This record gives sequence, structure tokens and C-alpha cells, in this order.
Amino acid sequence: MPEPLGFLSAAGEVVRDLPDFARDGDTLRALYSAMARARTFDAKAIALQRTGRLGTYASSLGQEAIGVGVTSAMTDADVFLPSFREHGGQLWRGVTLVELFLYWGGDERGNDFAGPRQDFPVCIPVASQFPHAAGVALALQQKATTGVAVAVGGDGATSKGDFYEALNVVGAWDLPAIFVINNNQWAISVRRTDQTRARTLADKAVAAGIPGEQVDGNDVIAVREATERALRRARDGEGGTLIECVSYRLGDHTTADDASRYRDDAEVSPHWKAEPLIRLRNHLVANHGWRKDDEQALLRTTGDEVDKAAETYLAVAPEPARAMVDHLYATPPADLAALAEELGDG
Amino acid sequence: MPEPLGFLSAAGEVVRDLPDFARDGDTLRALYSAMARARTFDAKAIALQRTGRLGTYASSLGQEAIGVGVTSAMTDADVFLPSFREHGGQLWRGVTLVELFLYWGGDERGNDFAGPRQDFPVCIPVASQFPHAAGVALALQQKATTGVAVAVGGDGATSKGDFYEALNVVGAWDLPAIFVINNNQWAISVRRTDQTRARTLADKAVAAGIPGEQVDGNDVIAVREATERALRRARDGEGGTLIECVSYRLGDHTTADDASRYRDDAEVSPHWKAEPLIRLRNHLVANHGWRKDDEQALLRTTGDEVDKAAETYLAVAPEPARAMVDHLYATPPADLAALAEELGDG
Amino acid sequence: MAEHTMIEAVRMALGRALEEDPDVILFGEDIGIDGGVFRATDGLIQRHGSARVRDTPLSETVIAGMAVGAAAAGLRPVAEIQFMGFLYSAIDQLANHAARLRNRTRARLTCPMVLRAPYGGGIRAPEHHSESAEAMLAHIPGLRVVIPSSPARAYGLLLAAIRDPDPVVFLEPKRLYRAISEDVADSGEALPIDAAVVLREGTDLTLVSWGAMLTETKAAADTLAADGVSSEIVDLSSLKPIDRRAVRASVEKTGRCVIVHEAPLTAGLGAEIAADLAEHCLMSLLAPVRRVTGHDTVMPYPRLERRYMPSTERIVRTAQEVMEFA
Amino acid sequence: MAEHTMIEAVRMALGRALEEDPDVILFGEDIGIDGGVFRATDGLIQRHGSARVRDTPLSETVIAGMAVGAAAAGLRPVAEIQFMGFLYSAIDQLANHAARLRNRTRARLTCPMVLRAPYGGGIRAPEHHSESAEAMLAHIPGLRVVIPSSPARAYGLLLAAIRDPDPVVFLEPKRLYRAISEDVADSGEALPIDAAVVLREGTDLTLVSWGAMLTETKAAADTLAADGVSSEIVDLSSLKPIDRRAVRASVEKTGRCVIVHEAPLTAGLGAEIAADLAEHCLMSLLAPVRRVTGHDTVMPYPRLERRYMPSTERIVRTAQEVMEFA
Ligand SMILES: Cc1ncc(C[n+]2csc(CCOP(=O)(O)OP(=O)(O)O)c2C)c(N)n1
Ligand SMILES: Cc1ncc(C[n+]2csc(CCOP(=O)(O)OP(=O)(O)O)c2C)c(N)n1
Ligand SMILES: [Mg+2]
Ligand SMILES: [Mg+2]
Repeated sequence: MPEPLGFLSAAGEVVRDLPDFARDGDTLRALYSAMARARTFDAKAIALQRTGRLGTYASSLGQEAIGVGVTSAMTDADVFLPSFREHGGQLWRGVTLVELFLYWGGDERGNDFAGPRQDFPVCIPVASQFPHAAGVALALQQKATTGVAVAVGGDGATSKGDFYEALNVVGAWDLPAIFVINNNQWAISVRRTDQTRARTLADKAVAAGIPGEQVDGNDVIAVREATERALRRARDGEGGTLIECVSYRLGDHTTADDASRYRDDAEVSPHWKAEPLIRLRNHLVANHGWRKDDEQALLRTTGDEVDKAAETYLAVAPEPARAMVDHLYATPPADLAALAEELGDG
Repeated sequence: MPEPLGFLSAAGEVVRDLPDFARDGDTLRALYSAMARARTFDAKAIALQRTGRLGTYASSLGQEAIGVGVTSAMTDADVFLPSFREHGGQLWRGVTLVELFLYWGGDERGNDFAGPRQDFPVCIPVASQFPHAAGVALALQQKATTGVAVAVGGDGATSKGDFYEALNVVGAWDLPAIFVINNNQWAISVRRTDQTRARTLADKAVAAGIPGEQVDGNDVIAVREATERALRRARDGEGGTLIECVSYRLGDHTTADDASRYRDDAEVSPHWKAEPLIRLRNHLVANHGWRKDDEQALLRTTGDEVDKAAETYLAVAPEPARAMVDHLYATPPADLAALAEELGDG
Repeated sequence: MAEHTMIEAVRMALGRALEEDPDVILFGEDIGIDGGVFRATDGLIQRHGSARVRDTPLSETVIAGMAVGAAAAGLRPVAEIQFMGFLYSAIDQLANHAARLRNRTRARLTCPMVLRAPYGGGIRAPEHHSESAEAMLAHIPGLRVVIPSSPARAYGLLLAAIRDPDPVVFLEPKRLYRAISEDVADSGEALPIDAAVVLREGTDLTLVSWGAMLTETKAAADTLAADGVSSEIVDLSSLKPIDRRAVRASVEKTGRCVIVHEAPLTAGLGAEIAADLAEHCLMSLLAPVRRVTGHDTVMPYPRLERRYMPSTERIVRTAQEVMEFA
Repeated sequence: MAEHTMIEAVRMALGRALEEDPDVILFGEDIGIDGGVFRATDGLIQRHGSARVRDTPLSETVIAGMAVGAAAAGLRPVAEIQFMGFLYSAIDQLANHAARLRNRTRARLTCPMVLRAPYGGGIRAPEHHSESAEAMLAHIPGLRVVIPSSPARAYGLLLAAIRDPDPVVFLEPKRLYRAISEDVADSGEALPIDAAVVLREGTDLTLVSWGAMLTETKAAADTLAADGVSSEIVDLSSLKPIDRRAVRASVEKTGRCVIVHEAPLTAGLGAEIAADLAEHCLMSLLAPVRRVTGHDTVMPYPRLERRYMPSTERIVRTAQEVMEFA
């Protein structure tokens, strides 16, 4: 069984020849900053939830390298279809912090991204984004673009028929789609090893006859590199890829969850040593002159930015009641038009 | 890529050491007779359908070794969950010809087997029997029996989420279940190779982390042997197995289908040389003294038996209208009780 | 103008859509070289190629879900579910995604897809091949559910469904596929998608139905006419949204109503219509609103199928009771 | 006797069933060591072991389909779908198999399974976590659909569902899980499963509802009582089959009826009740039957959720209109 693809050890040492992009300090700094931004957003979101100012929230703590690594390889021609745990990826794609807060605060306008207009919003029904990704890939293929559909789901998502049916059609039709698994070892309280007996989740690609690869999901360089390769293959008409990113969910499943019910600290602690930010920071410090100042400045600006976004979000008044029917159809049928009137702008 | 497990060549020569059961002439004659019986039933069913005396019917022509091979390895402790194309298997299990005619003639009583009371009836929604098999296996395991749930589905069925979700839980829970794929190369008009890019359908077992094996589905000895081994593993607590039986659908998909729309005779003809009855007959002739007389006697008795069963079936009056509500619940709710009265015995 | 069956009209509309809009794409099981098990797509792969007329793997969830994705990304997928009995696996994608994408993105992403499926019984098909589960779909906000009742209506409504900017489930009464022919011009003209139509005007009684059951409904109206009862026949046509005004207007005129559908009684769509009338037309009603439906049970196997389906006689008898009510 | 919340009552019933019948088995996502996301199964795996309280992979189709197989093979599976919004993937197995197995085998195989799922909104949950799709399930012949309205009723009805020889979908109003406590004895006594109950007797008006909406319905009845209007409250309780006699009897007495449910209006289960009354009680009705329901749209995200849900005020206002009708 091959090791998952990785370039940086948990301590940040280079363990394999770096891909070109990872030799560039600016690129690495950008990746690091993006992960830090996601983590800061995360902390703020949890704080807001704890004080009743945000809805149930799914933290990406410890898995920031996945969303950031994947999306940093993508272009505007591609389409991103996240699960509910890829805030870092959404942010990299251009979704704003305010939009994310709005979504998690329970406001549909959070899905009306100013940025990546073609990207899908957060997907709550587990694995149901994979069929969409197949459909998006079909459209991209049909319209002879170079675009690729890139969907992310969890380890639990791989047990669902949607995942499998979609993977299979991606194979059968050579669709330009990449399915990324954020294997954070847990689906709420169910361990990866209780979810499936498959040796790796990447192995599930065998069932669809497409390449599957396991990468170190805490190594943003590995995630990006694997995604870049898969994107290249897809753009070259070679079809889809399944990428399993091995990571760990350091926090609760969501703010509604209490992970201490089903796992010990003793299990969690070692994973803190392997999380994605430390290793890249170590690498930046050792190789690209990243200093304490840089770190502090980053945390400060990111913190400020997130705080400001939170304030903006909190100041956004809810939509009028009629919004709940105004967008159901392009042209509201008679009854809904009447209902909208009745609900009014209050 | 290993060859599918096979013992008899298309011509009936032994190409691999025979398992013990296959050295016994009586056993082989029983298997041959069962396949011939299925084929005779098949011909009669098609004839009845063509003359408006049976509903739409799915022929098992050319795939008789699968149902017969699989069920001949099973015991009464096991549960059979067929698709809609495993008449030979159902007959071996003890379902009567009259019951099969009734079912395909559009009468629910055809599912009320006198014989294998625990077996499932024909399953029309493709692949939906696999979750049932997982559930049956769970019950067999829970009740500490030695029983195993054995489900059969088609190559097309392997594309459906039901198949995959069930296979996965069989793996995750070590359930005593065997999933058999009748890979007859076609799902109505869709070729196996357009159904999935998986190298083999047996390979799909990788996604569930259970053993998968490809066997020559036209070699009843191979099918039975692979099933016996899988049954043994399951009874020993070693969990489930996926068995792909490679065969070919010689006839139309059903009597409602016209296969000439999507495949040429040129494709079909060579497969007639590999079909399961000829090879076993040749083997019986060469090794077990099977003579023309035996063959003719078999065809005669089987033909008579099937004709008589058809007559019996045709003489069975439809149920009274109230039957359609009488069996919906154990105790009909008030409205249905009233409806039953109203519909009456006419 | 030539006479066409409904299956031909469906095919004509699909062909027209493929021709007029390069974004239209068809996929489903056996719709390619086989032309669909009912031949709705016969010849289309030859004319439009295997990129635009595609056989899918046997995966209803992905058929629906892929349509959502393709629609959001700029295609106009017209997907087929081979029989309504196999559409249940698509409900999750319909309810949780197709019907919501516009609303939950505040119209950033939309879902102009059509999911076609033959529905209904009466052709002695095997079990699970005769479903009429339209009411389940009509309960999903954000969907459209449309059922044509004749070749011409199938042509015009299917074009309307394909051009509609929102998801439409288009249910084809398979019993009518070849049962009737009528003049259908391949004019490219769509019919209004949200409108019920009065198929026959009348004064004494309103008969509301849709799809194949209009056959028995019309026959019942004929019988009733011979008895001097003038029935107005409303073809509901759009089951979601419902053209409540049209139904109410008819019942306000006639004062009596019988609703006919093939699906089981309980929570069938007839309930919604009767409830609407009970709320909005109570004072116009001269008699209880009655429903003639499939019995409240699973569609039986072919041998008892006829005993399940609402018959002309049942409709006539119920209508007579409604007429006699005082 | 001690006071218990509904979630405790559910847990008590599950524990009792596991104790009294070795064939009872529980499975679902996170129901083991985590005790279910709402803690309905808290402590059960410790008491009954991981063979009888099982965490499934994340696979709703197989949860339902495995329950069918296990039930047919002699177990009494009580499976959980984590939220009703994820139950759509189970509908195929429910409609095509669970509901039919007895009928299609003429009772050779039966399906004594329960599928539990929390349903409904009002707790500011994320999208897809607030579904009320009970009407879709109530349209499936062969199923039972049951919704409790209080801890004691949850206990008694869940035991009844588990002991019932046919498949039951047991929908738990999650808004009530911890909202109310009442005396619940762990007596092992089941409640009648097919019966509606009159929660409060009255003479002027019948209010029909179920599950969590009975909270607002009762509050509305209180307000109306202060105005001198005496409301009879019928808790439908069994949504399939419907206890039509109980509803009719009440409306025949009061002459007026308002139905309250959280699901969207169109083709909601209120339609069936109104239709039944329109057919069978027309002459008793002194006013149109009205429905107060969730708006005919998708449940909005939390910020607008309250504006979607039927409020006490909406019920009162509608009831007043019904009372004023002349
Ligand atoms: C179809 C479906 N079933 C159940 C749920 C409830 N649920 C939300 S997240 C989750 C676990 C998901 O695990 P995984 O796929 O590993 O993703 P993770 O949360 O670990 O990122 C479950 C069961 C859901 N959202 N969708
Ligand atoms: C879920 C589902 N979708 C579609 C159908 C219609 N249908 C009946 S058989 C069939 C093809 C099945 O192919 P395969 O699984 O290879 O079995 P075979 O018929 O070849 O034995 C289809 C599409 C069905 N019965 N069930
Ligand atoms: Mg996970
Ligand atoms: Mg096949």
C-alpha cells in the first residue's frame, strides 16, 4: 500500500521533491494566509454561534489545507462544489466572509456570491453534490470549455449511493470531474474504519474504473499538486479522478455536536501535531524567511478583516417575509404572487 | 487480470481440476436437468406471452447456469433474493412452475411460494434486492443461524446506489451475504462497457473491502463452486463476497424488447457456442454416459411437466377484487375493511 | 398537419427542442440507439448524435442529480426516468435540490431541467410499472408537475416545459401513448404551462381530471349527456402549480364537482382540489365534491388491474349520485 | 410516575422494546455511542450492546432497505433517519418494498419495521433539517405514518409502532423533544395506533392538527376560548391510515373546521382531511373548511423561519373568520 502523496512532514521538512509552485515563497505565503484566514473565520463563527448570533456551524479546524489546496489549483473556468466544511476553499474562490456569515447565520443571500458566480453553494445533504458535479462536468464538456467540476465531500459521504452513482458516470462518460474526499476520519461519531472496509477511500475509484489517489490532506502542497495533476488530465480529455485527502477533524462535528461523547482527548491530541498550518509555517520560517512579525501581522489583519465582516453581517437586516416566495420560480404562479403581496415587505 | 474461474470449456472439456461435487454424475445430471427445466419453462413462458396468456416476461436464455449454480450450493437455512431473471434458481429452491407462471401471468399468489417460504419474490426495481439481502443477512447473523443471504442482480444493477450501499454495509458489518452479478453483458440496450469503466464487475468489491471474484457464468460448476466457497466463508464468520458471473443474454431483454434494434446477430451468434447447456451435455456425454435417450427423456418429461403447469396456471381463476385490499395490512384499517366489503368476492 | 400519437408528439417536441436550442441535451436509460423503451426518442440519436442523446448507466439518482448540475451550468437537460416506479430514487435530488436551487441562491443558480417519466397503469405492465405518484411531487414547492392529455397537448406542453426556466417533472400517461391520434403540427409553439383547460363546456357538473383518466372521464360525460346531464370537463394539466382559478370558476358555474384520478385516494391530488373547493366555493356547492380514484391500495398485478382503475361506470355512478344530491 | 420530555419518552419506549423482544434491533447513523444526534438512543448501546444498537454507514437507502430485509427475515428493526430531510432517499424502499411486501406475497413475507425520523422546523436548524413531508408518505398504500404530540403519546405510540406487524414511519416533532414534560410511566402499554384523539372537547369549532403544531393550536384555542369560542381539538396522530370517523364526528358536532399543519399547503395532508369533510360532512358544515399551513414554499433559512411557520395568531385569525362566516 503506497504512502499518501506528501511533500512536507508534520514538522515541515521537505520529504519529497517539491513541485514548482511550491518553490515560490509568494505562492506558499498565499496558501498559508488563506488557511489562516479560514481558521480565523472558523474561530469567529464558533464564537458567534456560542453567543446566539450564528446558526449551527461546521468547523473546518485542521482541514484547511484541503479546501485551500484544491481551489488554489483551480481556475475561473472551473466550478467548485463544496460540502459544508470547505470554507477555506470557498474563500479562496472569492466568496466573501460576509456571505459565509450570512449563510451560516441563516440567510439565503449568503449563497448569492458576488464572486464565483458559477460555484455551488454549501451542500448539506451528504454526497448529493457529487451528481451535481457530474452534471456540471457534462455541461463543461458539452460546451467545449476547459473547465472541470471539482466537488468535495467527507469520508462518510463515500457510503452514499449518490457518490457512487456519480463516480460511476464520471468514469463511464469520461467527464471532467474531480471528486475530493475530505477524510477527516469521522462522520459525526462514526469512525472511518466503521464506515467502510475499503482499504483506502481512494480505492473506491476502482469501482468506477478511474484513477484514485490518496494524499496527505494536511499538506496543502500535496493537495494542490494532486488537484493540479487531476485537473490537467481532465482538461486533456482523460476524464475524472478521485482524490482522498487524509486529514483529521480536530473539533466537534458542528457546534451542535459534543465529540467528547465518542472520542477521547488521547486520540485527538497527536493529530494537533500534524495539522496543516504548523507545518507550512515551519517550512516558511525555515525556507522563506517568515518571521514572527509576519505571523503577527497576518493574524492581525485577518482578525480585523473577519471581525469587520462579522459586524457587517450582524448589521444586515433580514429580508422581508416575501423573499421566501419571490425566488421560488422565475415567474411566481398566481397563488404565490398573491402570497407575496400578503406577506409584504415587512 | 486473472481469467474468470472456469472448469469446463465451451466445448465441455475439463480445463481445471474439478471440485468434488462435479465428479459425481448424479449431481451433474441434476444440474443439467435443472437448467433444461428452466429453459423449457422459458420457451413456454414466451409462447404464452406471445399468445396473450402471460404478461411481459424476462427470459433467462443462456444464463441458466447462474441461478442453478448459485442455488444448488445453498441450503434451506439460506435465503435467496433473485432479480427477475433467475427462474432456474427459483425452481431449484422449490418454487413451483405454476407459481412462476402465476407471477408472470400477473397474479400475486405466484409469490406465495409453498416451497422456500423465506425466499424473496422476484425483484423488479433494479438492485433494490441488495439492501434486502443485507437486512436478511443481518437477521441471520443476529439469530445466530448458519444461514446466508444470496442475492442476484444484473450488470446494470451494479450502477445503482442500492447495490453499492448494500455492498458497503455487508463489508462494514461482516454480514453473511453473497451478491451475485449475472453479467449478461447488457442492461436492456446498454452494453456492460457503457455501464461502467470498472475493469470487472467483481472489482467493485474493492470499494467495500470484501472479496470479489469473476467466474464463467456459463459454467454451472464454476458458479456453484464459487458460491460454495463464498457460503463457507460467510458461515465461518468471514463476511460477504461479490461474485460476477460472466454470461450473455441470448434473447431479448424481455418480451417487450426487440434486441435487434441495438445489437447485431453477428454479435450474438458466437455466444450460442458458449452457452451453459451444451457444454455440460458434452461433458455428460463424454464422461457420464449421457445418451440421446437420456436427453430425449429429459426433454419429454420436462416438456410435459411445464405444459401441465401451464394448463394448471391457465385454469386458475383470478382472485376476487377484494384480494387487492385484504392483504395490505395485517388488520385492515376501517376504510379498507369497508372497501373490501364493497369490492366483494366477485 | 398530420395525425400523430402521443409518443410521436413527444418525439417531435424533443426533436424540435434539440434543433432549436444547442443547450438541450437528452439523457436516460436506453434512450439512445434503442430509442427509449416506448420509442419516445426513436431516431434522435441518429439525428443529433450521441453527445446530445445519451444512454446513462442504470442510476436514477444520478440522472436527476446530474440534470440539476447540468442545468445550473447552462444546459437544458431533458432527462428520462424509464417508469415512474423508478422515480422514487430521484425524489431526494428533486426535493432537496432541483426545486430549491433558484430560491436558495436567490436566483444566482437556476435549474431549467425537465424530468420525463411515463406514469400510470392500464396496460397490464409488470409490478412497479404502473405508478401514479404525482401527488407526492405536487407537494414539493419549487417544482412544476405537468401531465398532458392528448398528442397536441403533449407536444405543446413538453416544449413549454423544456423552455421553462424552472424544473419541470413531465409525466406522460403511457396508456395514451398510442391510444389516440390527433392533428399535431410541428410548429414549435408551446402551450401555457400553468393553465388548466376546459376540454368540454357544460352547465350541470364539473369533472376534473388529468392524463389518461380523461378517457374514462369523457366517456362518462358522454353517458351523462345521454341522460341529460351537461358536464364541463377540466383537464388540470398543470398539477403544480394548480390553476385553482380555472377549477373554481367551473365549479362556481356548475355547483357540482367530481374529481377523477388513477392514483390512490388518500392524499392524492384530488384531495387538494376538493379542499380548495371546500374552502373557496363552499357556497356554490350544490352537492358534496366527490373523488373517483384508484382504490386506496397498491396497484395490483395485471389480473386485477382493471378492478383497481376508476372505470367509466364508477365515474358515471358517482356523477349521478352527485346530480341526485339535494 | 415521573415527568419526562418527549426525547426521554422515545428513549424509554426504545429501551422497553429492546428489553421485551429479543428481535428488536436498532440501527441508524450515530445512534450508538453518540446516542443519536438528539440523544433518543442515549445509553441504549451500553445496556443492549453493539449488536442490537448499531451505527450504520451513511446510507439512507440501505437503512430503509436493510430494515425491509431484516423485518422479513424475522427481526423487528427500528431504524432511524437522522432528519426527515434525508428520508427522501429511503422513499423508494418504503414505497416499492416496505409497503408492499405483505400484499405482493399474499402475507407470506411481512415487514414489521419502524422508520423513525425527527421532522419539522422551528428550531433554527440548518437547511434541509426542518422538513415536514408527511403527506408524501401518507400517500403510500401499505404504510402507516404516525406522529405523536406529547411525551406520553410518543411512548405509547412508538411501542405500538414497534409491535405493529406492518411498516410504520414514526415521525417525531423535534421541536417538542424537550419543550414539554409530562407524566410518563414506563408501563409497556401501547396506545391504539390507528386512532385520532380528541385532546380537548368543544362545541363551536374543530381544530385538527398533529405533532408540534398542536402547541400553537392549543394556544389558539385558549385565545378563542377567552373570546367565548369553544374549540374541539383533534390530534390526528395517525396520518396513514386516517381516523376519518373521529374527524367527521367532531365536525358534525361543531360544524366548523380549521386544519393546522406545518407542511406547505398544496397537497399537504390537510387537503385530504378537508376533502373528506367536503365529501362526507358537507351538510354539517356551517363555514368553509380552512387550512392554516406553512406557506406554499420551501422552509426558509432560520432568519425567516418564524415567518413561514403557522403562528397562533394566524390560527386565531382564521378561526375567527370561520366563526364569523354566515
Ligand atoms: C444524506 C444525509 N444524511 C445525514 C446527514 C446528517 N449528517 C450531516 S454531516 C454527517 C456526517 C458527514 O460525515 P462526512 O461525510 O465524513 O463529513 P464531515 O462532516 O466529517 O466533514 C451526517 C450524518 C446529512 N446531512 N445528509
Ligand atoms: C431502478 C430501475 N430502473 C429501471 C428499471 C427498468 N429496467 C428493467 S430491467 C433494466 C435493465 C437491467 O439490466 P441488468 O441489471 O443488467 O439486468 P438484466 O435485465 O440484464 O438481467 C431496466 C433499465 C428498473 N426495473 N428498475
Ligand atoms: Mg468526515
Ligand atoms: Mg444485464
